Amino acid sequence: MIKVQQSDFVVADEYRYLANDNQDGAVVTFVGKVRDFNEGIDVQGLSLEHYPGMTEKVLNDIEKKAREHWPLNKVTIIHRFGDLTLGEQIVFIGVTSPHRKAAFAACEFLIDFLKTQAPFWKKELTSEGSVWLDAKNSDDDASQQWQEKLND
Amino acid sequence: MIKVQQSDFVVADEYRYLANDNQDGAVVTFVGKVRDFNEGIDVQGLSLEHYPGMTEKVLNDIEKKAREHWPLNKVTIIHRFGDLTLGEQIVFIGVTSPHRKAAFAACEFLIDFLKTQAPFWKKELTSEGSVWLDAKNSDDDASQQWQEKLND
Amino acid sequence: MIKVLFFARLREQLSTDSLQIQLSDNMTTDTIRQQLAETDTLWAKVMSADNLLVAVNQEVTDWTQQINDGDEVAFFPPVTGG
Amino acid sequence: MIKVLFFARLREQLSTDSLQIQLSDNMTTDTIRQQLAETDTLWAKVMSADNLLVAVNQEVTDWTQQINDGDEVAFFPPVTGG
Repeated sequence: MIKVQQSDFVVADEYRYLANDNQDGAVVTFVGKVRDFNEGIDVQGLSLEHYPGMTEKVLNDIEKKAREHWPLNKVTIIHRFGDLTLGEQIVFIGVTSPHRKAAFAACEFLIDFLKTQAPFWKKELTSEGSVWLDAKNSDDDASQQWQEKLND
Repeated sequence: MIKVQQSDFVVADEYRYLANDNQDGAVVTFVGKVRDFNEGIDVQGLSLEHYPGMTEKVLNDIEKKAREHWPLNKVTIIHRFGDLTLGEQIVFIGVTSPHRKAAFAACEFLIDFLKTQAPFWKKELTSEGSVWLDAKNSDDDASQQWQEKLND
Repeated sequence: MIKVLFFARLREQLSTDSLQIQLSDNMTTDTIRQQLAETDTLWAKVMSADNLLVAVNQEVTDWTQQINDGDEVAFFPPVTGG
Repeated sequence: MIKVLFFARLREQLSTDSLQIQLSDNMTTDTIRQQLAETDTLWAKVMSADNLLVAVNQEVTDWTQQINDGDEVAFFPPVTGG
């Protein structure tokens, strides 16, 4: 299930949906939140822009790719856009599988690929004004490592 | 926070506690559940025995070890004992960190080590009677791989 | 007609979120980039950014892709979601 | 006195969850194992299992550990929680 929305999500509801099947031994979830600092600068909030249409397409592609590599049952990806304040939830990734290794790997794969491929852009509201974030090399490295690992 | 208990846990409550700090950018959780099959045999439920006192000690040690390797803020480990039916929650691991890589790695490390070091024993109630589970080589491998990775 | 979209830092720098251009012969993603760069010095600077990305019909592509009438072409900086 | 505990499959096979034994000179985890194995053929079989684990005072240890008076010694199979 893929949702791109302005409104907040409720982890309890998402978990209830994910944890509903007796075939699954493992439920792994990741939540990304607005953090109070980034590279040493105070953050007061975020403004998140995205490319409607393309975003959903890319997230669907990433989910499909994960399902090719691991035996997954349920997959939920939720990403918010618009203005978010400190501590707010930005993104939810939830994965279920009969096997815990698969659930962990797929959940991490999904967020790593989302970070480098889904058309979202963050603008941080800091004490020094609002600034568009630069892409991080560490994020590129993370998705590069998956490419190498999965092509082995 | 470490809890060893007979009663069920509520993921929503655990998440609320974990997600409360603005310094954290990442919340990763794992839930292990009673699955409807294991090695090809129908499972109707589980009976979980543990070694009171030693269990808490080992879980504390594992948490301490995780904190030595990754910058973690909150860590929650909950493991149930007693009789559990199909689909019930067995174990909860929740980890928060400023960094998502650390949160993922620590969460997986904690469940991998719990599986090979915490004194819990599962007896499966199957259509062919009740059977004590044998330890899995794959679990030993998983914790062995961490030892090698972290000693590098 | 080709619909051209701009996102994030680009959209702000150019004060433009979308525009329409005419299809020309043998048009590629690079042709459009160069054509837009000729607008003025601001556009020249923004459209020559090293890390500029381009998507055609909502799929990221390279600078050699052929453009067809009705295509949607989007320019944007590296993504930073999640 | 030494408190000896048995868990899971062992506890069931031996129909015993705990017992007390007297400390003897130079007693180790292995001494206790051998002493218990002498009880009868059932105990001999159970206490000679290849994968038998032992903990002293709630810490897993090997078969050479010295035992002191008041120690808690536990025998159990490989763990299978999580």
